[in-house]
Amino acid sequence: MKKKVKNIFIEGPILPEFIANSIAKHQSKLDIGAHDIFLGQVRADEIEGKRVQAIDYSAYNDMANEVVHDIREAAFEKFDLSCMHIYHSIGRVESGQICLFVFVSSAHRKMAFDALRFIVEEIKSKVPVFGKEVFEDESYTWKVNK
Amino acid sequence: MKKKVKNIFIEGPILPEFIANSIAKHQSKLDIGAHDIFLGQVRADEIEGKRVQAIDYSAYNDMANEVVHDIREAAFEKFDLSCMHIYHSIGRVESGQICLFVFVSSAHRKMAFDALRFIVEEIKSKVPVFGKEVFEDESYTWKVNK
Amino acid sequence: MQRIELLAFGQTEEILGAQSVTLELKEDLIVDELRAFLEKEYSRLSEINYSVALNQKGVEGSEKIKEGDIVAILPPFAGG
Amino acid sequence: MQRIELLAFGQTEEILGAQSVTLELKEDLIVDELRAFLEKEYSRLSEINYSVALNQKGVEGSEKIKEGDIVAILPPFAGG
Repeated sequence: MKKKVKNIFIEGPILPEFIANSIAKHQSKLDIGAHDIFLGQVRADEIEGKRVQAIDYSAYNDMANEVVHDIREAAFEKFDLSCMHIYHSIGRVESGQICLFVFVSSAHRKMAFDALRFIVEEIKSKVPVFGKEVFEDESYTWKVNK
Repeated sequence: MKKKVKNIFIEGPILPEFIANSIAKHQSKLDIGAHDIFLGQVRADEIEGKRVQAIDYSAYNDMANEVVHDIREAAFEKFDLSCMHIYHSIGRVESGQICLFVFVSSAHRKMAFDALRFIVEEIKSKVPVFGKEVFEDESYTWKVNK
Repeated sequence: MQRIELLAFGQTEEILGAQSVTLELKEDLIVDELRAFLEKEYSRLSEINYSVALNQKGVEGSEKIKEGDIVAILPPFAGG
Repeated sequence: MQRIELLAFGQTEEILGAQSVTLELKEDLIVDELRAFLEKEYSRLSEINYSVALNQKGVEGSEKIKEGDIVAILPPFAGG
């Protein structure tokens, strides 16, 4: 039976309190020895003389959730993990705020390190999330992942 | 001039709120694009039929802080990082609680991933921190890092 | 002929001027033919590196499009 | 002869029965000689994989110990 596809999207920025909460929930899991967390933060890049004020994220939601579901399954297959959580912002996220939160937990650190890196690279390259980099004067450009 | 040696030690467990606070403080750093965080959590391992209830950490504090200082300098030398924070518990940490918090930030994810791994491995192998694994019946054994 | 519902997002939505358009296309159309058709209709599309998804999966140019497929044109990904 | 202050931690502290002991040792002693001396006095030390630090730096067995050095015997590390 196929597992339920989760919704990864959170409206607006991902708050530090949300992350703290997520960490706290793992304190009852007594087989975990290592957590590894990746946070993507919006940079105030300067592009042709203008500074990025925010990124306005949109997505092909259904496909994005399906793709993340597949990444999750692949990661659980490849790595010996206790837990995995993936969240991405949708809508406007100001520079300095967090837009991506990936959280893996394992008995030992090696698995956590390897898994986190795999998942983040997969998300960056395969998940249909789109970003409009909005400048201070509200003009914009479209972001492209490298 | 040599930079000031910081104190990495926190009495008791490292709390999720402390981590959230640390993340929040970085929202004013607009050149950061990627944060990578490692958390060590005390496992309730079973050793010869008894379950670990807590680890009681002690350290050669002055040397530990010096060694971490050197690891920090080496990491800043090797990797292009914006920020780096390292905290370790001292005293009793119950299973499920966090005893190590390493936090690196960079413009791009690759540097953050590479640096975090380097720092965590260095800490595990070089920093004179000692752990008494205390069982439910208050008997204990001495922990050895692999 | 077959009727195709085409979804667009972000920059492709901006170029099409709509979140979705309905197209009348020949049967057994392959993805590369769809791309050529779209780039003629919406010339700015040829300037961006967009990809095509059928039923929420990224596909190659040789894939056939069938009646009832959900077709999406996706601008470059920018997640994270 | 020289007087050395020896620090112990965790399991080495437990074996010595003290956080620090003062030893009267010959001059120009090297670390390996200190280890042999300690393992004779405290036989349980030879059962654990302890290391020696001089002035807060880990050192090899051939290193000389000088009057005034801070000498520490460190049980296996367990950080993280």
